[in-house]
Amino acid sequence: MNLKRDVSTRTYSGFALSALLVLTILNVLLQNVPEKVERAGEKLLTLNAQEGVANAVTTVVVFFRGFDTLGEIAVLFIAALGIGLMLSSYSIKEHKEESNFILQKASKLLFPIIVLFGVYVMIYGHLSPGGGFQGGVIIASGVLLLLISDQNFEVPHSIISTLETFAGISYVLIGLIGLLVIDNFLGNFLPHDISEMGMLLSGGIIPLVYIVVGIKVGSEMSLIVQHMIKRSDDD
Amino acid sequence: MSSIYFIALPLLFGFATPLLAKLGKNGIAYVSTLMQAGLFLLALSLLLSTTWHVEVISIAPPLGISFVLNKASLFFVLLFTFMMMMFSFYYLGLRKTDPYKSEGKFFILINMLLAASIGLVLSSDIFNAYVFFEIAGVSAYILSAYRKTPKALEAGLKYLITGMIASIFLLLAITLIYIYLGSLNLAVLSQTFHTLPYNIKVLISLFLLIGFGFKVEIFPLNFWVTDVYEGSDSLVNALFSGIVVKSYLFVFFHILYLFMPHSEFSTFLIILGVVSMVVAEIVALKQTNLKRVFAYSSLGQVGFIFAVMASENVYALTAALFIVLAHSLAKMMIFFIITSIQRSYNSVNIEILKELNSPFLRVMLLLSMLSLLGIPLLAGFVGKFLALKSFAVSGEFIILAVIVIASLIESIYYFKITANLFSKDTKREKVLLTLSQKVVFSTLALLLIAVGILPWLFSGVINDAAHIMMDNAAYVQALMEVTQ
Amino acid sequence: MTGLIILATFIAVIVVAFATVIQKKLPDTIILFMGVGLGAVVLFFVFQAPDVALTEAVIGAGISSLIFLIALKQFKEVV
Amino acid sequence: MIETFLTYLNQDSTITAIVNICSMTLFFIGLFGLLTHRHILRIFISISIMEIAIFLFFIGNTFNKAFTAPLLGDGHTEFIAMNDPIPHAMILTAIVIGMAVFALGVSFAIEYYKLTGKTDINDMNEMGEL
Repeated sequence: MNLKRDVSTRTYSGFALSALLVLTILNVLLQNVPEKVERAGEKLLTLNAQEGVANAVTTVVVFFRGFDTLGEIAVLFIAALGIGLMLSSYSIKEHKEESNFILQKASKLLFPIIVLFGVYVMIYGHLSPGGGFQGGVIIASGVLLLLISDQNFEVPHSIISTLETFAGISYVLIGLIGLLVIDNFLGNFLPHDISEMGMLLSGGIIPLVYIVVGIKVGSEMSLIVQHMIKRSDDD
Repeated sequence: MSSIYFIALPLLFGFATPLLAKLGKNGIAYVSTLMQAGLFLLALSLLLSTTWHVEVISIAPPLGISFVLNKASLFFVLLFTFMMMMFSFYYLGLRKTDPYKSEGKFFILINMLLAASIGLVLSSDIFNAYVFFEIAGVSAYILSAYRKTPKALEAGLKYLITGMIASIFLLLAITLIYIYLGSLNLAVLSQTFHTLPYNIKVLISLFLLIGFGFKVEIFPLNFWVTDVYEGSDSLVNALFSGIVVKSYLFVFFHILYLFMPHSEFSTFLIILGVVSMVVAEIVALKQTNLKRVFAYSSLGQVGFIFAVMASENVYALTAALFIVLAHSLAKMMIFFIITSIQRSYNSVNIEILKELNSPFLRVMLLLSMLSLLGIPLLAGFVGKFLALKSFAVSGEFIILAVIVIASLIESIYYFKITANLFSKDTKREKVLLTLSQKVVFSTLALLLIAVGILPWLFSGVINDAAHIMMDNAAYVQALMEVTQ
Repeated sequence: MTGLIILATFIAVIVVAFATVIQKKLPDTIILFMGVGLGAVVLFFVFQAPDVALTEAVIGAGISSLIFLIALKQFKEVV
Repeated sequence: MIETFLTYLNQDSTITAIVNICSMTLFFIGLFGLLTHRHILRIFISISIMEIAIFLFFIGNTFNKAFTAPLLGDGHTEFIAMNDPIPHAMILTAIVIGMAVFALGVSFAIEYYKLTGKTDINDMNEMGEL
């Protein structure tokens, strides 16, 4: 009884508190419509053509705000490490029951197609929507499919983590090479001609960095998914 | 000379750790320590030459991200690299059976934490600061939960949930800033922020206060701090209290000074800081767990620093930087001492000090507590004296009185600890200390004494830092002058 | 037309989100949360942000819901 | 009648108002869930909804319906009359970071549940009082 009253008090007070905060915010926002300001993004759009990349978001993510992306994959890297630390200490039991034969074969058939699509999204990141993050996560979802359909499947841990390490190192090294060559960390030191815009080999380091990001994200997400699934099959 | 190395090298080290782990169990620890020592020496060498250095990433400001190294941020970079170096030296002396020993993962986390703390201090782009905020946050959550005991996991969960809420409000503030001002660069924002309508200004400052308030451990938002300190290992607490909080404090006040110089909110912030100091000191009286006692003492000190920094004048800021220095040194030492005691006696209760069999540690603990209290001839005195003087000069006697009363309360529980420390109970076996740990303790103690006796040795650097931190025009000029 | 699409999708997202928050059964909550993510994907497309939409589709609505579902298997007393 | 309603909805100021009101309602729902629920997974889901609300708020507020996506192709050969790419890049970063932190939080919660059997954050009191 007491507990029930507690719950309803919390509901009402939570409702009132959050409504108060949000109504205040809304009131302020609706009263002050933003004036037309010249945004930094508009200036970046005019500068974008110099890099020879058709997708402006990719240029901003990988080049103009490249350090954000470096920090972002650092967050993902640390989180993957933490998840591995949390969920890896349990022994993985042998599984008695095999999953359906058709399911196994079909998912094995589907896996290369998913990986192909992921790689496409990754490599065409500077030409069309998509890029390293999306492509990497798509590849990881293919791995997830294999893990769900076949209990005995395991991601080759050492290969994947070596791949991840090399991707991480090469991202920072690309930045440092830029610092040495044109005195600008993460600067675009490879040729990036405007005339080549729209071609697969355009944009200098930008597609290169996005592929590195894709490899890193894909391997990290695969490891995260593997830890989660294996851990949950545990008992 | 480039300031990017302070961030890029720890990041590179973190990414490369799985490869470096093949060097053997201790190899990675030595490499990491060497790198941190190298960064510290680099920072020391920059002390002689650098005035302003803007490192451009990809594209010149105000459009792109850039890192600003001046006397103010250099002071913090020096502090962080030095603290991290001390931490690594202490770590090298841990026994082989220690749960943190021979773990490559631990080095990834502490180096990422170092990179993120330095990045927060150097970055001149508010969204980039958010990314570093998250890196520091995530590595701190994992460090909290590292031992996977129920207590540690609970600390990690509490830290993570509050950190998530903080980052949501910070993100909301950043989106509002971009919608209304169209830029993310701190220099541009400092010129345009005052043109905002008053309501929007209040809203953005409120969200920034909530976002950073969780992290700088200010009064209504610091309910989680002591649980996190108790749950996580005292080795890790040394990092939290010595490095992480300091970088958040710097960023918060850096943004405050740039956006709203001499704002109408400063009285409010001073009161907030003083209240959180008083509350923390009063609650600390009841505690019997050493980690909790010093967590509350940390809250009190941070509240004090917050109040002093919020009064926005150069003298107060000089005082605040002295307190930051003294507090980092003393707190790191105290948490190392607690770690040593805990590793030997497997307890962190206040009673265990009665049986502490190590004259060296007893003297060190006493020294650092006296410094925290602000006894003359020790580091804590300089900052406290200057801070009280600056409050007296500006005529805020109520705040001055409250701070003095809070310090008196603080002295009560330090006295309680000291009484335990020098009781004549039967002692246990000796606490084992390796050479490198003794070197760390002696270095920290020497610095505490040196800052106390010879404050003029440090006051040059700190004065410059305080002047430059308040100098908005120079910051804007330095960022605007840069061209690709 | 854009305005109508935005309004309609937003209302749908809000309804699903509200259902997510008040739903008693945890598995249903997670499925509904997936629905919120999908609504957000549509809105990002309308807002001319294909990159964000793709990211939200694979990460926000895809992987993170799956992570929640996998985690749910761990909690035996499903509320 | 319907025509006038549609043109009214299509005005830029109306769209901004819709975005503001609706995304803040979504934010309110998330905040309400955060303050009301005590199950750890529900708290994560509520925080997720708050995040999505902020993403929609930001993208919706910086969006101009007369402009195209910041992307060349289909006849666009110059970077003019395009939507601002910076918010897109920022939200991309924020989505990935948010997902990483959630996955980490969920793994903490799983481990904590395995050790103590608790999922309610009100019961999380391994530590001392006050």
